[in-house]
Amino acid sequence: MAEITILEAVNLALARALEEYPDVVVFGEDVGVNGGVFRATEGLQKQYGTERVLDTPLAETMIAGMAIGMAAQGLRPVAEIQFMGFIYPTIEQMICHATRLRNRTRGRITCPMVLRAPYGGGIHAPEHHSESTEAIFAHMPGLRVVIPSSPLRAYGLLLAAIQDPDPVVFLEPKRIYRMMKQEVPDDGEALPLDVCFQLRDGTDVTLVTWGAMTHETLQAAEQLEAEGIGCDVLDVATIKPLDMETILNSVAKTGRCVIVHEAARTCGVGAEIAAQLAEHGLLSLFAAVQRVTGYDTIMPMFKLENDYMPSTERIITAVKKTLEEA
Amino acid sequence: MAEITILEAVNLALARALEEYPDVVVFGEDVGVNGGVFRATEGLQKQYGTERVLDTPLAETMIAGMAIGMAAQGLRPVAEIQFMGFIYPTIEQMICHATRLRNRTRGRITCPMVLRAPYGGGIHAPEHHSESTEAIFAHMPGLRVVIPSSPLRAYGLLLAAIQDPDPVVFLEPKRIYRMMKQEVPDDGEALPLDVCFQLRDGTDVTLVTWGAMTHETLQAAEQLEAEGIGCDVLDVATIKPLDMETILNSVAKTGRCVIVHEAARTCGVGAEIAAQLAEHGLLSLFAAVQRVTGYDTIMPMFKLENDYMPSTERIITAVKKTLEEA
Amino acid sequence: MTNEEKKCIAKFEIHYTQLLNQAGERVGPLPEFAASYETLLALYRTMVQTRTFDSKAIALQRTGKMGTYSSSLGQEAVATGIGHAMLFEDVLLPTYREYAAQFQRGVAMSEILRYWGGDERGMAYAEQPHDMPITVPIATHVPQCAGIAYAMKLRKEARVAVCVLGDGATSKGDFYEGINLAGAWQLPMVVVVTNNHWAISVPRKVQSHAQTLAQKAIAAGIPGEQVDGNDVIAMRHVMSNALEKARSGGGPTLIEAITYRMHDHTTADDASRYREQAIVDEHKRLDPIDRLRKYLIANHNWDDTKEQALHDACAADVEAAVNSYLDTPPVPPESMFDYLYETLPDALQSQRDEVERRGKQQKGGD
Amino acid sequence: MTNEEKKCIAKFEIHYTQLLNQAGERVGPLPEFAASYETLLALYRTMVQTRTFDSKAIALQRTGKMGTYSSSLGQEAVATGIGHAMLFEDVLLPTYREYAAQFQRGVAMSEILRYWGGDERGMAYAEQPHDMPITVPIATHVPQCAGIAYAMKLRKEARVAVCVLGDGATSKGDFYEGINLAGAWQLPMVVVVTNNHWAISVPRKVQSHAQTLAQKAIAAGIPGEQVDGNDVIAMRHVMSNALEKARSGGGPTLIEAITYRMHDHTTADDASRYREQAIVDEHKRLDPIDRLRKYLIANHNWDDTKEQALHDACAADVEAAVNSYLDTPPVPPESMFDYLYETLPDALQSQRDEVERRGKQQKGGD
Ligand SMILES: Cc1ncc(C[n+]2csc(CCOP(=O)(O)OP(=O)(O)O)c2C)c(N)n1
Ligand SMILES: Cc1ncc(C[n+]2csc(CCOP(=O)(O)OP(=O)(O)O)c2C)c(N)n1
Ligand SMILES: [Mg+2]
Ligand SMILES: [Mg+2]
Repeated sequence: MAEITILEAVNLALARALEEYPDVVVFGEDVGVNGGVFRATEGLQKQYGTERVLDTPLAETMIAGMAIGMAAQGLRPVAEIQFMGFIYPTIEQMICHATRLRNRTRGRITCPMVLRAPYGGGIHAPEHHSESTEAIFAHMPGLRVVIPSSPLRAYGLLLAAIQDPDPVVFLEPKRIYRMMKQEVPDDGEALPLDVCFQLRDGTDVTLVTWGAMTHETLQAAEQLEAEGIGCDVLDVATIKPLDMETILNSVAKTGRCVIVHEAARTCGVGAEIAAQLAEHGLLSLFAAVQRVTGYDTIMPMFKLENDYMPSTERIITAVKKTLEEA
Repeated sequence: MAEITILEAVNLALARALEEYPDVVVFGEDVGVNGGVFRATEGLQKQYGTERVLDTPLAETMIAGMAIGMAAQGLRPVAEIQFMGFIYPTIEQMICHATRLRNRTRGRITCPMVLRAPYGGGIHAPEHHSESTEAIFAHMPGLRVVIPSSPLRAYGLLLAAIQDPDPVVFLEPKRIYRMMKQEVPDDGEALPLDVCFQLRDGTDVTLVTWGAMTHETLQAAEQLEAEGIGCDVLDVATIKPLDMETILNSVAKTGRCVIVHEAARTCGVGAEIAAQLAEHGLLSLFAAVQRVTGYDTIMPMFKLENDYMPSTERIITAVKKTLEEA
Repeated sequence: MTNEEKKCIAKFEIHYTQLLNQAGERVGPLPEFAASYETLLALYRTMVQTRTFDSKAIALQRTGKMGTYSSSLGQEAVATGIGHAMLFEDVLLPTYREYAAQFQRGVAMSEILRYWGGDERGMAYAEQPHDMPITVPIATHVPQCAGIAYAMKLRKEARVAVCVLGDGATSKGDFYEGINLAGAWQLPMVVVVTNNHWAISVPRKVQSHAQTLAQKAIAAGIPGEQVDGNDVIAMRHVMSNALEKARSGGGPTLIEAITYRMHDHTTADDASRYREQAIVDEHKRLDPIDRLRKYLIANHNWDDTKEQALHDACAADVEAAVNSYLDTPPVPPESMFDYLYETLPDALQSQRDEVERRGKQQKGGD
Repeated sequence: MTNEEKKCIAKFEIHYTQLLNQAGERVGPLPEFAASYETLLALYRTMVQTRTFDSKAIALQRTGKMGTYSSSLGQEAVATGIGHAMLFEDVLLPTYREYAAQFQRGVAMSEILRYWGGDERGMAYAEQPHDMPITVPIATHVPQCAGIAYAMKLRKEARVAVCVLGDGATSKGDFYEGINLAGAWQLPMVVVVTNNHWAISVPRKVQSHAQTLAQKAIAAGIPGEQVDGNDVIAMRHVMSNALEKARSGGGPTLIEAITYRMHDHTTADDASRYREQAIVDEHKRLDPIDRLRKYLIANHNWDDTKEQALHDACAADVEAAVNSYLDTPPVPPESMFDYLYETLPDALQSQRDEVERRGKQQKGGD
């Protein structure tokens, strides 16, 4: 079995879903002949036809709205938003309808749709192409928000998102799209949408992260290991709903926690995790929870993007700070 | 001087701003002849003419976009979104442009606009008329988010928002629009946009809240006082940027904190405050911070809205819980 | 250089259909269905029933037994024509004034009352599996309609998706994005714009400088036409043609139905603040029910006895619906968690427990 | 009932203007400005300069000295005509292909390079106070343009707001909302749709079933027309007329300029994946620069010497801009906080301090 990237794993999961479920429809801007600007949908139109893999007009509100309509009719739409920076026109549809259709109709009409978008910075892209605004979606009741950080998880979580009977926003960390390779058996097996994944075992401090930041976080953990500091690294993966149990168990073990995310700090998902740790884990905590995040500034254009995004160094500094305390 | 309601204070501040600043323009759906569906703009078109007080076509994206254009040209647009449930189409404009114009042009072009919207539940309104999604805006770098909770603060904070050289989302707690009256001198004096307001002094527990929830929170404080429990009640008022200093000082005094908001709990603004308390106030805290919030469900239609929204009783229970601990 | 020197590269026309004038007289040949007394009676009955329902609903709101309600007074012919022309397997995406269409499609009057009574169960539509519930956020249902129509097209079903929206709604971008997609993908879809002259207090002319709303279709490259929305025969006819065209693969149509909102925007509104009663009264002369009644009297021996019997029957139906509404068992508070996801996530269990516990305590305490 | 039996209530036509054909020959009477050699030369120079800039920018990207860049190759006449027709006090809202207009309006080539070099200072536009920076989120600038136009109208200024967008952009709702407002409020505003046949890989016909994009104006009740966007004289002419109309209170116009995107969408794109080179080559025959050159040769003694001198001058200008770009002093990391608000809120001070401290450490460490 060949090793594949996250991007290829996304492609593989989409192909698998198109193959297995006749109700799956894949669409968005440039997803057809072009195979998506990152090639996530490469070859799918050729394989599954222009009726199931479609280029849409350039209109994100419409993309979300039509996905909802399709889902209401029992299709399983998988819509692509080209970059997370262009996802905002979908918000009205997502918060007013996708998340509410089942509730509003007491289960008569459901909305099994997936909205995919590459997200995050670090690829020297133009303005608006480096957004990490997952917290906006994490605040919406009725939604699932899922972020893979490895080829295996990209495959398994995307299949899970497509199989899920409710709406899922699926954010793909584009900086690591091609960064690592793994053997990914194309077995059609979904991964669970309600658990964090433990990436590394350690007893001194818990590092909680997701998306491309798993990369910096694992690097930090490795460097810290060399200094004799053992890190428990958790990839939250499904940031809504949150699997706090796993996080709390880890913190019960380590007594210390650093949360790492790329998004702006204020009202980011890290705040929710930190708040719940303070609520339920106060007795286990030996030190204040640290958040290493993007700043509360506009994501700068690429000359400064590395100054904005959490670095291995910033994570290590935060870990050491929690170790100094108490 | 007659006593006036929050709604009348909003109207008074708008009139004052129209009077004082020739650049102020007020617009939105039904704000003209009709004076707004809540009458916040009543009489303004008659007084200041159809060129400065305008009914727009029904299109929220356009309302936000045109406000940005006007602001870029040095006007001071004050746009109304009829209900917060219809504010979502403005998000792309707000997050991509209003908040970024100054930064992107290195100060060459600025965006002194105000986006007003009534928000919150409790008035037995139809679907989508009871939203509290301020956290979405609180996550946007470059924005200010302001919520008054009394006639005096409605007047002073709205004037401040209009005077502010940067974009402000101004959310009006419609449930208490007409609930209380105060004498409000029409002196054109703005209140500061960077402080919490202390509504009640106490040493046993800090209650942090904003908007209509100040009402339940003050009621709870009063009942608790009768039981000998003294509450320090803070109205955050400007939820972005946050005045954590005042909150931390209060918690340093009381050692206990309950945060109350109407919005869904997960990734609400309460999470950010709780996270910062855990980061910076850990040593002062005798008990875990409690959040009393709306649930992580769709805001139910009005038969159940009271079961959704924090009640005086729920606040009291939470306060007692923090007092039991440690 | 004047226009004459430029090359004309595209031409468009917008047409208008009226079959009965306001006196109830034929102004053109009537379509086949209008020869059937049963059909005309069905149309008439739906309009009368809807109006009977309407005034009862307003009364319920006024007496504190229901929340805000949006009246369809004066506009009954539009939704009646739509509902009558559609097949059951089609899908309707209504706003909050298409009761007449919803009733014909199996939605119970008691469900509509429950909805305005602040209860999600009013959108469960026991007898209507596919239709979307009332859409409150303006125009958001147009792209959804396109998605539904695409599902039908993909599955090669002979079904049509129909969405209805107001004149004000045509200003919103998603209306345009939806009709543009309908054109681009040639979807089996009919979009009806109910031009009732008002969007709350904002008159039609403030919405757009376009002289008709039907011409908005030209932007999407689809046919657009206008119809007298107070002439139920014309409405039913134009709607049928559009449905047939869509059903047989002919693509989408936009229909602008001209009518008038006779009541306040909703019971929360006070239209006297922004419009003259005299103008409203003038529009009374165009009333759709009066018009069909005149035609029935002149052509089908309709008389006061039949009229009275019909009104009595409608009143009885409405009465039954109101009783059913008022007898609705209370909704358990914890149900707010039960339709959020197919399976409640663990993360929400404790919140649900809290609400359930409190609900039981309060019940116990009563 | 056939259409003939329906009443026609509105008629529309869309016109097309071309003044020079692809051989550079007059196909109609030329407007007055075209009699001036200086004017034609200015237009020609801008197009050549923009193209010279373009190939240099692509080279900078290819050699790792700049980020992603969007080429305007083949489309230079559109923005040249726009920029030349506008007055300095007007306001331009461009996308990412209107360099020719921006250069004429005082934006430095080095600023555009800085922008694509990932530096906000590339939008500070030292010599251009009012124009909006390049807009990346498609069509979002159309409602902004309406707001700007309203400010002008309110202040009774004889200014016009101009926004430019692509064929793909016409599918987005805010485009429609913006032009609808322009019509409703009769704003001094011109909207130019640069139809370059492609939106990344998506061909124009996938965007809309409308046979022209100009006819989208009909939905807004405003005039819409088409122009040969590779004919800079026609472009300048049609643009001037629209500006004059807007400036004198005559309201907005939508102009669809037909051109062709000769390069990849951006340097991050590979157009060979989705379009045949043969079709691209065919469009080469329509090149706007070649066309005006032929006209200049035939009518104004333009020759190779002059051509070479012009190219040399443009190359020198571009060279200077590139040097200025490459010499740009580094941007301090903490500057990401300095233009967020007029005054940095206290809440952000510690974040700024952290970034500044780290920046100094790194510098110290180098
Ligand atoms: C997106 C959005 N904005 C605002 C509102 C508030 N609102 C409800 S109805 C209405 C007017 C709608 O007018 P029209 O489309 O003509 O429909 P009508 O009420 O006349 O049937 C407005 C502004 C809303 N429901 N949704
Ligand atoms: C709202 C939004 N969606 C998607 C994109 C990504 N994107 C950038 S350019 C482009 C195509 C634009 O096509 P068109 O409007 O024809 O302009 P052109 O590039 O041809 O000049 C797309 C989809 C974007 N920038 N903004
Ligand atoms: Mg209307
Ligand atoms: Mg294009």
